[in-house]
Amino acid sequence: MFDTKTYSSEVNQALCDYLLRLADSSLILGHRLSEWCGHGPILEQDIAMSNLALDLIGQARNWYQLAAQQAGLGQTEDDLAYLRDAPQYRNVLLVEQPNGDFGQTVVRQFLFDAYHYYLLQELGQSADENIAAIAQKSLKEVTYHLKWSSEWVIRLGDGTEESQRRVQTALNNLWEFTGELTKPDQTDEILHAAGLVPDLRKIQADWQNRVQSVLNEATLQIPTRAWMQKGGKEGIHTEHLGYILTEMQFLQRAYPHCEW
Amino acid sequence: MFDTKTYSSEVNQALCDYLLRLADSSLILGHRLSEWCGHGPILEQDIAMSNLALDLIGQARNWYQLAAQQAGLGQTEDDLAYLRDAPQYRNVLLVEQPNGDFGQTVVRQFLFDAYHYYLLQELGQSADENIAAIAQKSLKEVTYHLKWSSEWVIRLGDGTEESQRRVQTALNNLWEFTGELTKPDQTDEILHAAGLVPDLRKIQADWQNRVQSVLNEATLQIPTRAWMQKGGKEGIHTEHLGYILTEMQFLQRAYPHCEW
Amino acid sequence: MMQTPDPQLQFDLKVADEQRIEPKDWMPEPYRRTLIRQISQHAHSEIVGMLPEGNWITRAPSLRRKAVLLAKVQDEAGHGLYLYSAAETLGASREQMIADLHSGKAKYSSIFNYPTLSWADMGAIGWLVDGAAIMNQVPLCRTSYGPYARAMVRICKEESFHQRQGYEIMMTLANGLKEQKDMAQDALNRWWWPVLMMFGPKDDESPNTAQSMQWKIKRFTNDELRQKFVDATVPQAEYLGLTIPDPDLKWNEARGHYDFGAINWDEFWEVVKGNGPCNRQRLEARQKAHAEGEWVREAALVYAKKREMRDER
Amino acid sequence: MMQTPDPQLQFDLKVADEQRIEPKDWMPEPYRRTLIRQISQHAHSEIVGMLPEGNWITRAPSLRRKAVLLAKVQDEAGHGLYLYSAAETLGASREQMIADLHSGKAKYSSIFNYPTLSWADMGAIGWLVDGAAIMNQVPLCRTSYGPYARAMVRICKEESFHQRQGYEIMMTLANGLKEQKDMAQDALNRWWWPVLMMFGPKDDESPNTAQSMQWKIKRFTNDELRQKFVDATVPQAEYLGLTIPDPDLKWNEARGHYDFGAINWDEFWEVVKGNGPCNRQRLEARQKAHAEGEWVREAALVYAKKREMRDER
Repeated sequence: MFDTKTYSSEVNQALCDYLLRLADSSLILGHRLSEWCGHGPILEQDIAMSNLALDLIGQARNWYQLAAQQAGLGQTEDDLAYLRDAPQYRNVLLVEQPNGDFGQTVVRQFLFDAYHYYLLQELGQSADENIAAIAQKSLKEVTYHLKWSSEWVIRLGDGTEESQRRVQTALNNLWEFTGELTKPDQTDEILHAAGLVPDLRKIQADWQNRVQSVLNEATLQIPTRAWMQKGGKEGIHTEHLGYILTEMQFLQRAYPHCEW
Repeated sequence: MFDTKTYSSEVNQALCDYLLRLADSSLILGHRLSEWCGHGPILEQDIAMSNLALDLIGQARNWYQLAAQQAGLGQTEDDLAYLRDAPQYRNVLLVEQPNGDFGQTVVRQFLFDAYHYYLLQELGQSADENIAAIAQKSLKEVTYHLKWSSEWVIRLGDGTEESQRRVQTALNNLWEFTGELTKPDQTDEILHAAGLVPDLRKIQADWQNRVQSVLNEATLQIPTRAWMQKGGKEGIHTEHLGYILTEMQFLQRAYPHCEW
Repeated sequence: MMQTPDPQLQFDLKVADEQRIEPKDWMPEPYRRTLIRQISQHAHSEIVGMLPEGNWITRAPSLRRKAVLLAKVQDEAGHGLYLYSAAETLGASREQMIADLHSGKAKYSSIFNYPTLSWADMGAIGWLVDGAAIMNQVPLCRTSYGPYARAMVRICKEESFHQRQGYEIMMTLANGLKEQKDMAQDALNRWWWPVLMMFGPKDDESPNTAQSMQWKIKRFTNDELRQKFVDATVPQAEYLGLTIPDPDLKWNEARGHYDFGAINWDEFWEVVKGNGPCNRQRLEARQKAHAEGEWVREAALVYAKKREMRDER
Repeated sequence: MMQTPDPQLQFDLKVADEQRIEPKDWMPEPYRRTLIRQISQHAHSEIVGMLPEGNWITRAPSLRRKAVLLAKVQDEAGHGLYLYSAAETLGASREQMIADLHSGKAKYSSIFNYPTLSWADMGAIGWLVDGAAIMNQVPLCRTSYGPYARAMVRICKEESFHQRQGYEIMMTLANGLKEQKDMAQDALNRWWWPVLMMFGPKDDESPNTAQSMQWKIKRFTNDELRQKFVDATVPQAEYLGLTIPDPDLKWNEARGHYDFGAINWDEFWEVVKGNGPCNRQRLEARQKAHAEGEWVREAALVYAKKREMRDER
């Protein structure tokens, strides 16, 4: 249990929303990675992806627990994960995109990790001690995630012609989902003003530099396409999320009020 | 509403079970076919598969309505379809197998249709008038189903080398699920003794002849493999059914007690 | 000595006289090209339009709704068939039209590049998307090209049935539990603006309208149809107890029409250019179905030839 | 003049003396072949065994259970790795072992050819399948080949943790609502007999047992281990309030063991021959993962070579 602070109702509402964004993005990406379990291209990478998934699910649990306590409605982490439908989910669109081939999974992971890394670095400095503590703990894990995904982007980008074509295609297709990662909205602004979360413009610059430098080393082209999809942070998702939740929530929905 | 007969509790229980088998097999096969909608290899065949699916869903509704009334527990067709989990489902294993390519869908359809056709022909003579009436109505539809699937088995079997290879593979893979179609169990025996349903041994012979003759024309080999899977009629399914129900039942499970 | 009749003059007279142009009649090349483009685009819209609704067939919340939805999507496939046939009477081949769709050369209605995110979207699409389509299509029943006009008569009949079904879904949700009503409102929020864009760009940015109206392919301008749609739909939303997501929407007594807010044309053009939420997904689904069906089409062809040869012997 | 020591004699003495044979030691070819077969079969079982449990990761009913299950399946992948490495010390290549699995030449434990049909199967597999595996594996910690014995020490530690987790799932279900208890009983009904078959054919139909015991690869016969398992498991089922699906099961005071009913060996041999409910599905899943990973493995190799060349410059 956390020793939570009391905020104005406006800040508290924004905070609960923000915590769900963090939790949902980690959970959904963890879910996608867990779909690989037993089907990876190399046994060692099967294990690596399970590691990533486990870290992300663990982080999601921390954020959900904090969100539940901050909201003060007596909900549990499982209520938040299993009893909200897609329009209540706040994850970014990027993480719900299908695994595709291993290259697409790696690119999705890298684009998210680069954002996640800088975000957690800043959240580690949050004026809210609970946020800072979870972020600092998560950052250790995500530092490894970013290393893993960067290395694979480089390896596949600078590997064979086929591998380069595959990751470049994945990059082109996923690029449109990167805009909302660092585009601030009202929730971000309110919490930044309250000193709880960073200015996303700073994250945007760091993200851009890191992505640029890894893609350069990977001999990949940054897509020039400028139009960006958005909506995840407000609950307007792609068609994929519904299927994820349908599967994830089946038991809790079919057998309500059970202990598991 | 049906004007239902009263049977001994043993017969009535077997009858309810039997009606669920009929309903569940039609619904699940209809569900599988409906997955093709918008993704068929030829627009005309997309439409044809939707037709088959619509017929089967319609038949399932009739059987569910009769089952619900015969059970006398005040359930609706939707309760039976949406609120039972996999172990309560009684469909044969064949119909829950994945669509695979169009060839696999066609072979699955043909193997089921040939059984369905002869079964409905006999059920049309049932001493239970409700069963007879639904069966007679369904038989008209299934006569067309069998024509459609036989023609496609022949077309693909006697088409190109690739199409023959594909349908032969599908046939080899699906063959093990045909055993339980015509293998009588206690439910079948009780109801046959009561004059309500046919002797499956007769259906077996008719099925065998029809399948043999169509496969001959299609220049396909009947698999020699003798071991047969079973369990669907008793609620022991393959891993596929859980996923089908998870998807199919999501809304009813997530939003209970709603009118739709 | 008899004069050879001027075919252009005859064509113009027929059109002016509200007679139908038929496949064997002479027609100006631009008229033919415009029709092929419009009819095939319409056919593609029916086919691509199967995907967003098809997305909910396996998840429909009752067996009755499932059957109705499946039948509806099947009707759309049927509409695609009539329309491809109508375009074929103008000398286009179905294969080429489909190739143009898959290459991105041919367009389809941008509305289908939006995702279907809840069951309420099945209601909203029937009510609003089919409603807007009918506004566009009813005048097409009197369009000057005979096969197109006849296809539209049949299509409009089915579309109006679909619209009623969609509205009925919305009604059931709006009268249901709070979660259902929220679902309905959310769907309206997401579909309203894209549906208004279905009528195409503003009249002053729609250069082909004048020619199409002269040929009596088109009977009303985009803005006229859009206004008719808004006027018809606002009372329906009120009846459902749902709020149209436009703060500028209000009745204008002087005009005898509803005024409504500014449309985000940037979004419209981005979706047209391929940047909608689902453009890639929709096109990939069609391409995949086509590619994976290649062996089936080939086998059917080879078998038909074998049969023919056997029958000759 | 010193005599060259007889390597066979040295080997026999070491084994008799409970010393470990190490990779660099001389060993008889049949010993090596038997070990490669057994260790690779064990490795394959870990890898194929990921699939039935992996089937429920995305559907686990709580975040905690999801994490625990994922970690468990990951452990199995890890066990596969240690075991492939142990087999490699005998001169087998991982690539070849995997090729043999995919071609059907190498076997894996038949238990994984049964489907996981409900969440309770995650409990039953942990409790019964891992329980049976531990019975088999604990003696292998003292097996005569060093690398295999050391791998087994690590594996057994983790397996016993998995077994406790599985039993805890069963306990939660058995103490839950009626639907949950039914789910648990149903899982026990389906897994009981296949688990008894995990110990292999009856002693009088297991021709390799004698030689393996002489080499101290094996320490107990199949029937001995099966009996130990039944004796250990019956009280656990009683504690859960679940019924073992065997009407012939009863305590035999004279023997000091439980008697149990006849095993359906026809089913056992059919599953071994490839006719189990999921044989094809499991093998296809592995083949598919391997085939789809080809380009990744190749790219990693090419990249490593490029790096090496750059580093040399």
